[in-house]
Amino acid sequence: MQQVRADFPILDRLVNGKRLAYLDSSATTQKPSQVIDAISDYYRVYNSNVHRGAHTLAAEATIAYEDARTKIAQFIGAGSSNEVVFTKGTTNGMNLISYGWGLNRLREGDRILLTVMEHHANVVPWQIIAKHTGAELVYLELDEDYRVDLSNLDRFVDDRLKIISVSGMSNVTGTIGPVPQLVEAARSVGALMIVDAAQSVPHLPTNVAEIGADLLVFSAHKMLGPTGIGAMWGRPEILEEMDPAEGGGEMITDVRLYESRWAPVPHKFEAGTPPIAQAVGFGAAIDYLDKLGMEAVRRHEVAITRYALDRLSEVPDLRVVGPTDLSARGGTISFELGDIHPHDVATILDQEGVAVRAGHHCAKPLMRYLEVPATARASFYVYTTEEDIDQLVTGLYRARDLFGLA
Amino acid sequence: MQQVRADFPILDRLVNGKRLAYLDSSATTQKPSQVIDAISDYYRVYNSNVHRGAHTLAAEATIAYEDARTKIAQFIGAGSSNEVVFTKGTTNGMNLISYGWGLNRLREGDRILLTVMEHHANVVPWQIIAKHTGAELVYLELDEDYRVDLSNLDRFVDDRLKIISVSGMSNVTGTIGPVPQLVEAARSVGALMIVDAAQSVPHLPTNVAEIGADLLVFSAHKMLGPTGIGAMWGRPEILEEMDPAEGGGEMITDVRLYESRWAPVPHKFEAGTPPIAQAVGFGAAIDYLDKLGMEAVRRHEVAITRYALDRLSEVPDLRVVGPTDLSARGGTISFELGDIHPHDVATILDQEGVAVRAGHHCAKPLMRYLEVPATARASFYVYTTEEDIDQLVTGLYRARDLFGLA
Amino acid sequence: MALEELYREVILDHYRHPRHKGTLSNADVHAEGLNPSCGDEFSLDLAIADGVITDVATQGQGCSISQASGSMMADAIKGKTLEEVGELAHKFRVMMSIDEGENPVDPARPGAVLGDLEALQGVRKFPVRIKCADLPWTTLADALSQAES
Amino acid sequence: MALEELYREVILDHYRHPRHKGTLSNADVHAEGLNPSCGDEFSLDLAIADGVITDVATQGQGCSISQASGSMMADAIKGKTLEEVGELAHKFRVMMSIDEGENPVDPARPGAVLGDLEALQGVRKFPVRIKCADLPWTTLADALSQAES
Ligand SMILES: Cc1ncc(COP(=O)(O)O)c(C=O)c1O
Ligand SMILES: Cc1ncc(COP(=O)(O)O)c(C=O)c1O
Repeated sequence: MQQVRADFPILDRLVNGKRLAYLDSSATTQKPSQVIDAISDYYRVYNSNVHRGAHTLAAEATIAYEDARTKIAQFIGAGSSNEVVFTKGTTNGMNLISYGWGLNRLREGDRILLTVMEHHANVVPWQIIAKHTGAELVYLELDEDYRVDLSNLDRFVDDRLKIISVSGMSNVTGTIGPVPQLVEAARSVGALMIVDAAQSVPHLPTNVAEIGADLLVFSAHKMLGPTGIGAMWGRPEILEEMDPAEGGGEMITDVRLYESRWAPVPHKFEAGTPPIAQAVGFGAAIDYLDKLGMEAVRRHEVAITRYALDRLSEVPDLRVVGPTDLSARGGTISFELGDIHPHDVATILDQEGVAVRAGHHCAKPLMRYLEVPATARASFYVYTTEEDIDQLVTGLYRARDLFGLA
Repeated sequence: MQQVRADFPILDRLVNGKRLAYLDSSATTQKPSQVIDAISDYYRVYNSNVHRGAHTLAAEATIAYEDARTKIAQFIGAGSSNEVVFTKGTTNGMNLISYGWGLNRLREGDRILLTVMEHHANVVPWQIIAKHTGAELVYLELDEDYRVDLSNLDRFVDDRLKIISVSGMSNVTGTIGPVPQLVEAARSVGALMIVDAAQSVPHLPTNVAEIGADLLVFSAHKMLGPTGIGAMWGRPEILEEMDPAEGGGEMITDVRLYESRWAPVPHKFEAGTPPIAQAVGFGAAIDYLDKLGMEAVRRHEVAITRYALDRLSEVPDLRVVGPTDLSARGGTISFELGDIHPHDVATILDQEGVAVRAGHHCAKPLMRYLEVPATARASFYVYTTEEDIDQLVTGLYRARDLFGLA
Repeated sequence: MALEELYREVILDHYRHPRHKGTLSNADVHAEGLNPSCGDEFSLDLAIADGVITDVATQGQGCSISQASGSMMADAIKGKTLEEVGELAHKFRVMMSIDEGENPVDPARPGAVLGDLEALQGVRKFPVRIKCADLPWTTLADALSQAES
Repeated sequence: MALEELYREVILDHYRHPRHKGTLSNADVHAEGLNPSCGDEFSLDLAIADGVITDVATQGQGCSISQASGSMMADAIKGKTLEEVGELAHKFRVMMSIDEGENPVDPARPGAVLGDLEALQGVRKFPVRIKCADLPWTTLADALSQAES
């Protein structure tokens, strides 16, 4: 994958006078020229609103917008592009589900099963809907190797269980979520099965037909695409049944003064002018990943994660907060370095050109569960090289020096 | 404004072998290079997630994102950038309000006052919330010159009235909404006053302090900015009181397993990774409009609208569906041409390089009220010239010929 | 020029003077079609006896292409057996589609295969308008599937 | 080099050995501060008698800058009158801000104006970290406004 770096203009940049080692891909990934140019071309050549196509530009924009939907559908193995709804991102997708499915269906005492490793995007929407409906949240915990502990699962699998929602991959520990087991559990009691795929679709080959979940949400910006757009995939029957959360233009077939009729799926979920340029950019990102091949992406990440875990294990006082087993994790490594606070680690690394994130990573329940106030996190993608990791390790030794760790 | 055209790359394009006369700015506007380049630069140079700023790129992206907020605040005369919330667009903004204000506050029998000229974005969200809460919708009608008829207003102004929401400018007739009168009515009974400013902020100088409304929503893509982003302005007390519609990361100060605390305004309304590149592009669009000056923009549009109305009045069998008084309208002209269906008009114009829209313009209640199935619509912006209008008129004569109108 | 091919006189004639306009009091099936993206509407009443469409009435609102297509369709199906109508619909679909098989229309004998409907061939050069021409036919398909059940 | 100026030994010392750590059983005011963007926390107990801060206790969790700033602040305000504390806070604010007036610190006499707190000047080169140094001081301002009312 060495050669892909040339496609990413930002990687040529110096930061604080140093080569940029961008290790913050779980927060957002960098974009190849192919994506940046697709967006500019859209605005320069055929920008128009979609689906009201009375003129040539509108027809071109609509085709490009719908082509992007088709690319995404194929990328995740969906049966039809109608199963793909454009959203603002994973968070928006999860809220579309919590409102669109939960608000009218959940009742007092119903249960929503999550895990303690969930991102706030897969916690807070359920708290809001629980408050509106009287449903309650229940959580699975982790085992010693930071995997979801399923030994208590049975306790929650009964007719009160209406929704299971789990991360395909943790953005803190890198843990791959136990999706197959939870799909089975959901099936056994007819609960809705949702995957927060913000970190899994970008990093793991994904086939929704094989997964067997009901709904899956992810963000373009975490997979080489632009900010401002994401996708929600749903099984056709589920999308059919689900209420639209938002109302407005484009999502209706008829509006009368006091009532309206919704448009067919997927349009009923896409109220208002959609993120058109962003869909075009998302499509270009999918093309790019398709060309690399998701199997190759995963292989690259396993290799780079292995290298990183090896090199980090050399650093005294460094503790990795996440699974050691490469098959159970992705390329997101949270760690602590002695008594140096993660923010100080990040500041020092930044001076060395190394971009890592420090904090709670939008996973405060997990931080409390693990009893760490914060972690530093290095996260990888297709452009990450061993040189980036070496630069990270050099920076960590510099941090040790500055803080006088022997 | 002749010289601005050079800034818009798409205007050099040929459509069906003809010079492009883009007269669909109410649907979405074209973008100057300054905006397109600001977005590319963001991705090429400092793309990063915001507000979790442990490294240089994150700090740069956060500053640019918040700078855009400040520019927007100043552009509309807001007291502070904290009064500006980034949304996905007008539709999303209206839904944030209908859920965030309406869902927990409206009661059976409460009333929401709209007008028959509203866009679906200002109708359907209220229908949804009315269904959830038992509130009811009431409508103001239009007078013979297509202005909102206020003679019945008193009938609705009582203690059942909880919300008034009106378009600052119709996207069909071009009618400027009676915002000052409705603000007064809302004040008199303590109702919430909302302006759908999707068409007014782009075209009319706007000062929220003078308007006196509570909330105002608009879209970047209708004012030279990118798709995928908009803004909601709110009076500080209102934003403080309003519930966040969406839950997720970035909108909290703390998340525990069963409850969370919201972040201060405006962040509590911005769940998840925001449209960062789009905010940067939105800021560049504001810069561009600021340089032109909104007074000059309005003057240009009045002049071009006067010219267009004059030239259209020459075309036999052409009927304008909108106010004739230039001070009561903006540069959006809906019309019918004899018995030629608007879609046929649009197709014929498209062959002549003229991009107009045809249909219900996401305003079906208005179409029913006016008893027209659809209209053709030409809409203008800073780059519109008399040459565009002449090309439109030539195309309309061609349509007459093809349909054998004598 | 493409526009002249699109707006052929026969199309404008059907648009302005739609045949079989109205409703049937003795309709066996009724179907309604809507093109949400442009708002065009078309409704269809059929009287069917012994597998033959004995009467047709249509109503609609929309562009010249959708309304002319409906009027021509009504003309073409009246008095035909359901089987013949199925064939007709198939030929029409093939004629209108850009990549689905060979155009059944014989240029040497204009009108011989699909009658007035052949005038709609010009729509093929305007891909976004094909759905206009299709609207009456998708409504017909809906009506026929009701008739079957 | 900037990093050495940021992580001065005295800062690391306060970070690792925070002064006045704990809570006061006889606190007159209590305030808590949180930096939502990074999660740093700081809480402050003050005992105040006759306009003098007679005792201070702090607790916190966060980076070296925020915690050292809190420890140094606790040292600096204990035993001072509220007026003196106000002046101190003002000087600290001016020292940390990039554009608000002249730095009160006298380079010729290190420590003479703000004591250990002067070590935090290095933070000015790291704008995103200034809010870390500020956290204890915004918490203090909150506590003092409670004390007034
Ligand atoms: C008056 C009015 N309101 C609301 C909208 C909806 O805006 P958006 O599609 O950007 O959400 C539009 C434009 O489509 C409009 O013209
Ligand atoms: C696991 C997980 N879920 C959800 C999200 C939220 O995604 P977004 O911020 O794009 O809405 C993220 C990323 O921030 C994530 O890593």
